[in-house]
Amino acid sequence: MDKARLLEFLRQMLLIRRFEEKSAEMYARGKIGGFLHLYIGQEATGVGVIAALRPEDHIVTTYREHGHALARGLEPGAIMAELFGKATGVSHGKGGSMHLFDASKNFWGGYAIVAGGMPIAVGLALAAQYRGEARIVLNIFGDGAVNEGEFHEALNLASVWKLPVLFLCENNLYAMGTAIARVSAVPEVYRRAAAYDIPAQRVDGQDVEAVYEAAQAAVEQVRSGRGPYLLEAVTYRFRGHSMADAVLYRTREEEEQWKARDPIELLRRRLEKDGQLTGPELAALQAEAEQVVAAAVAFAEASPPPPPEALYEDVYA
Amino acid sequence: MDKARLLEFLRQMLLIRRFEEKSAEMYARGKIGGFLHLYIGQEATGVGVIAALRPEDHIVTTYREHGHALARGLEPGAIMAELFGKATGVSHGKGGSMHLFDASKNFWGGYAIVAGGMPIAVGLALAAQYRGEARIVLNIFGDGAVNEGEFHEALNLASVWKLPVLFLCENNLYAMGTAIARVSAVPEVYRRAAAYDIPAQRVDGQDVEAVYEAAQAAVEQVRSGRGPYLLEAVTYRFRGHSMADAVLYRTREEEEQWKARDPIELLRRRLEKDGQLTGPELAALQAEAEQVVAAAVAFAEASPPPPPEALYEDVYA
Amino acid sequence: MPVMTYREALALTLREALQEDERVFIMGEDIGAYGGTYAVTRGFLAEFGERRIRDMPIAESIIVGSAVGAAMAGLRPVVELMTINFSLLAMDQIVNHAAKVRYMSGGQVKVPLVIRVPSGGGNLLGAQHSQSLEGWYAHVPGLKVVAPSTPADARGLLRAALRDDNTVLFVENALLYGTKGEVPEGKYEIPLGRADIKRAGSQVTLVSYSRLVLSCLEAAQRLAGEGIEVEVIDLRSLRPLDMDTVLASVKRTRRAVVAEETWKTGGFGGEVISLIYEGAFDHLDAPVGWVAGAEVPMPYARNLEKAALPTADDVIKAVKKLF
Amino acid sequence: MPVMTYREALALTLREALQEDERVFIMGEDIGAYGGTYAVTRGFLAEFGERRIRDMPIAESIIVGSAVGAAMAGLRPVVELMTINFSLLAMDQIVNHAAKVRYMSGGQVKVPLVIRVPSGGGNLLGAQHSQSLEGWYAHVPGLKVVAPSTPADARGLLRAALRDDNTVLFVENALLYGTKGEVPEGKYEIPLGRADIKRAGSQVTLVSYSRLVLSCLEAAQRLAGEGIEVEVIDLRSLRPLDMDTVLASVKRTRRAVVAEETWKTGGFGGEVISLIYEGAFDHLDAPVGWVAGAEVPMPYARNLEKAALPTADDVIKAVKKLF
Ligand SMILES: Cc1ncc(C[n+]2csc(CCOP(=O)(O)OP(=O)(O)O)c2C)c(N)n1
Ligand SMILES: Cc1ncc(C[n+]2csc(CCOP(=O)(O)OP(=O)(O)O)c2C)c(N)n1
Ligand SMILES: [Mg+2]
Ligand SMILES: [Mg+2]
Repeated sequence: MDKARLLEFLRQMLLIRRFEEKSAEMYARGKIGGFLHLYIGQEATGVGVIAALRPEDHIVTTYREHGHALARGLEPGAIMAELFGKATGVSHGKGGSMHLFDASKNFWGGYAIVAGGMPIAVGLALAAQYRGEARIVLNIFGDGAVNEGEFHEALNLASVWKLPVLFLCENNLYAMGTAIARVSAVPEVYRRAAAYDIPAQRVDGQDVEAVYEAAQAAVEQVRSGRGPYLLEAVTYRFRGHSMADAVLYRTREEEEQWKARDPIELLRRRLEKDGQLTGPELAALQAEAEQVVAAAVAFAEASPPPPPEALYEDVYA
Repeated sequence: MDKARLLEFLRQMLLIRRFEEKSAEMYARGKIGGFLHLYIGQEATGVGVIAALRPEDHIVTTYREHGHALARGLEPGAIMAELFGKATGVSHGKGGSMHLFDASKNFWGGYAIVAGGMPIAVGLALAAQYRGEARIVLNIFGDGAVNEGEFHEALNLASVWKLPVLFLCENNLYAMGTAIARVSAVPEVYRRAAAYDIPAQRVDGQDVEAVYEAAQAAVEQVRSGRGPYLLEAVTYRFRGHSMADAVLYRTREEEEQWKARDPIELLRRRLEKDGQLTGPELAALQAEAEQVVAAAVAFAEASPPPPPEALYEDVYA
Repeated sequence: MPVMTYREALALTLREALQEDERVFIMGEDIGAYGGTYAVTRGFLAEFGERRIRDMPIAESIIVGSAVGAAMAGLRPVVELMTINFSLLAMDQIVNHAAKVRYMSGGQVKVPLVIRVPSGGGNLLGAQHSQSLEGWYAHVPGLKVVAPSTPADARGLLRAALRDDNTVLFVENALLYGTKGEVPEGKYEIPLGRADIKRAGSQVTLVSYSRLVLSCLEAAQRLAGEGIEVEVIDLRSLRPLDMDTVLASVKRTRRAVVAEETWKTGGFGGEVISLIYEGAFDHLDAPVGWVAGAEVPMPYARNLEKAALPTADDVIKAVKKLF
Repeated sequence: MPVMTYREALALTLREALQEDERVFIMGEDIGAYGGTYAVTRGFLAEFGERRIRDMPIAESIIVGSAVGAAMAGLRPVVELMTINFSLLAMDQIVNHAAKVRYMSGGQVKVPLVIRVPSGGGNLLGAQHSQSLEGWYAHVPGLKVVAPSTPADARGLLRAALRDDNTVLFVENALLYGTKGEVPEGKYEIPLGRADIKRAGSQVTLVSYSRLVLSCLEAAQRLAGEGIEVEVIDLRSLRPLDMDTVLASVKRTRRAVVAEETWKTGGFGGEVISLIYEGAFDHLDAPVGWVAGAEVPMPYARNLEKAALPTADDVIKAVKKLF
């Protein structure tokens, strides 16, 4: 893979990582409220898949979506402002961390009902097909979503109508404290696809190159009109489910094993080994991430809260 | 298979057929109201599977359940009285055709929400397992149920917990006017089971012997504690979905082809060919069915409607 | 004015929308090959083809949810749910999604979606098929809920719903499909959120919606014979709710009865009654009468179902109690 | 009397039920290994094992539906739904099944099932996680709905719910878990369907339930400083509903305010208000006051969420309007 692309992946992953670390800090300082679900550890998945899309392709995702929003190119300042509940936030402060929207970037939300975004993604794909548009829909969800009825209904319909949906399951092995094997008859999510005659593949979600390549193949299939595809990226969230999680349900050993496969470290080492990344280059990328995030926080801090009259606005069109 | 058993199958199927024909007649005469879903054409399925159960096994089924109720041994008079909405009905006139219950026979209903009985069946199985009972649950549903979220959730949980449920899909190729292939990504229902690591099989639902044998094997598996099983019986309803159905959605040719595989005729011919059924024997069985159904109607006719005070009874325990 | 059935009025309006606007399409169980459970869309599949008339799997959540997504993308889907009882399987998509995406996106998204849904009892269909749950949806900011009682209103309100940029639950009591009435010619449209005085009267205001309006009209007719002049107001729309019309009437008549088909406790009737008191407390000469269904799951037996459903007799009784 | 949190009162009562009755077991998402979203069942898995403490897949319909089946078979399941917002995904099983099987089987079946469900807003969780939908369930014959506001009531009502032979929706406002109060010793039980006078007063009756009772008590305290003596009634149970206690109070005080957290239109408050008028029309000196949440999906921003939720200030304002 060419160096420029890999460096771009690294840049995005570093930005996401820094953004999330800073979010945690802002949460601890009471700047961010509600739930906050960090993407740390899973960066390669979102970055690799979203890179395989075109800007006109739609994205529908979950409450763990800061990374997806950044990878799609939403303004970091506007995202942070949303987390702060400010009027300048991507959703004007009304959505919060779990409901990032940017219609201008075809980023159709952040949903907080597990699997609840799936029917909506199918509907966006239906619209694309109905109009004969070439765009596809990326629908991201977790391993916890696969046992919901809405998962089943969404995959079936997408397959029956050969809708252009790339279903991306970010299987981070846990839904809150519930290990997938304890509640899923078939813990390999990609194996579920056969029940709908949907092609599927499992990929190492820590390896951004592998993710990107798998996503490219999947996107091609979906864009060709042959119907949906299910991509399962096996990954791990390094932090708790949300800031409230005491993480009682998994061992420190397991965590350490996964942290040894930090997607950013994996890519850095690979680039360094190939001589494609120098110390100064890395430092520059890190500094850039630091600066972008600092600017985002400053923007969020300086922004006003929504005006009182916003309370009653946009209930109806 | 021994003659006595086959004759018993024939007896039951003739009874069901006659019961259903009479129900249609009673509906036309305004004695029965609401929806009425006949089982004509599908008799071999219910009869063959229910014969493989023990009396202590539970049954949970749908609104198309007169045949199941008769095969389970509910009183024909009390069933007909239920259809008439009489106080002597199995559900005391409060359920009607779609909600036959007889707890004393472990017949847990008749549900009119497509797939709605499935979670309940899983719960009955959970109770059996929880208590260490040997009984299993037969859960009957149609091909229309398999795309509902509740189907998915039920199969997954039953498999995860290895619950003793025999899922029986009566695939009569249509859900109302919708051919299964038009709305199901995988029209072979049994193929859906792999997504839950549930063993499955498809059987000719017109051949009562084949159904019985498949059911026996399935029941054995389920009773052994190895978890659920999905049996798909491919069959056909000879009439409309309900009495209101104009049957615009399938061809007369298709209907004729299937009627040529009338399960009662198939069994009769097979028995006659083997010399196991004489003309007088058949006539006797037919007369018995006629008489039982006539008695059921007479009983229903003579029974009183529920008393007015029943309206407010049994809302709460 | 041409006379047509409620069903025909709906079909006419849907057909017109399909012809006028390429973004309109219909999704539902058995709306195509079967011809529609209540035959509203009979013939549509042949006329408009599979792209516009979409037979769906029995899977209410994806039916509504995919329509929400399509609406977000700028199409104007119409969903037919087979009955309101099954809408409970789609409630997450209706309440947690359709009603909320606009607000939680800060106004970036619209969901122009019409969900048609037959409701009500009286067909001997038992507990799982006879509910009138429309009042629940009227609780939800972000949704609109209409429930016309006549063919003309069905036409006028459906046309408005189809042109509205929000999610509208369009409630059709199943016993109304065969009822007939005059329907104005042309592209007749009634703004959502306007109650209608279906009969003028001076002594009592009867407030209702959907099928029970017909019972109220029957009651009014019979009461007129006894010298009691009753005004019958059809809310038509539960959300937005037009209390102005109701309150103006009650202030004139000084007496009111509210009638609906669902269970009394927690129904929409209590809401309307409270709003009448809130807006006309000093104008009332008697407590507001309240007519609703018996608080039981619907029984199948004919005599019991009859006893469970409110009738013109119940309305008359409630009116007479006010004098 | 020992002092404990609402959470501890619930945990104590559940633990006791698990110990006393082998038929009792708990099903829910993350109740075991994770320790419970709101930590009510922390430690239960270690104490009672996987047979009794069942971590479930995220699949609300099967969680409730399988509990219904197990209850029909004679067990006494307790379900924890993570929040009432997700109960919409189980609505078919709650409303079309749990509430109906007894009736439609002609009384052959019982469904002794407790569904515990956190509700309410105020935690900056946005539109999909902040609803107070308990009033909906109170509409349904066949269900019981309780919503205690104090640790003592939580204990007493949960114990009664666990021993009831019907499906009880047990509503726990999420902001209450950490609140403390005295809880009677012993196996304290409160019959379902009895309202409680949380503070006696002679001039106005405040009626509420769940967390808003605390706002009413605060309001009463502050109003007492201004010489207005307020009686605060905690409904505790929405179905069955104890209007006797409310009406007796209103007949004494001749003034009432009803307060709840959900949206005003179609909430349960309108129901209670209508019943007050129905039962005490001639005893009222002023229209009943009405306090409820803003009619919007819950916004995330702190200032907007605060403005959307009713407070003691709103209650005070409503009370003062009556004089
Ligand atoms: C329908 C529904 N049920 C329960 C929840 C509570 N909940 C929020 S996130 C979550 C776990 C989801 O896990 P997964 O899908 O694996 O995503 P991850 O958090 O691991 O990214 C749960 C149970 C919810 N939001 N929606
Ligand atoms: C949830 C739900 N959606 C829709 C319906 C309406 N309906 C009743 S029966 C039926 C068809 C079911 O077909 P299938 O499961 O194949 O059973 P069959 O009637 O063929 O025996 C439909 C759509 C319903 N009862 N419940
Ligand atoms: Mg996960
Ligand atoms: Mg079928």
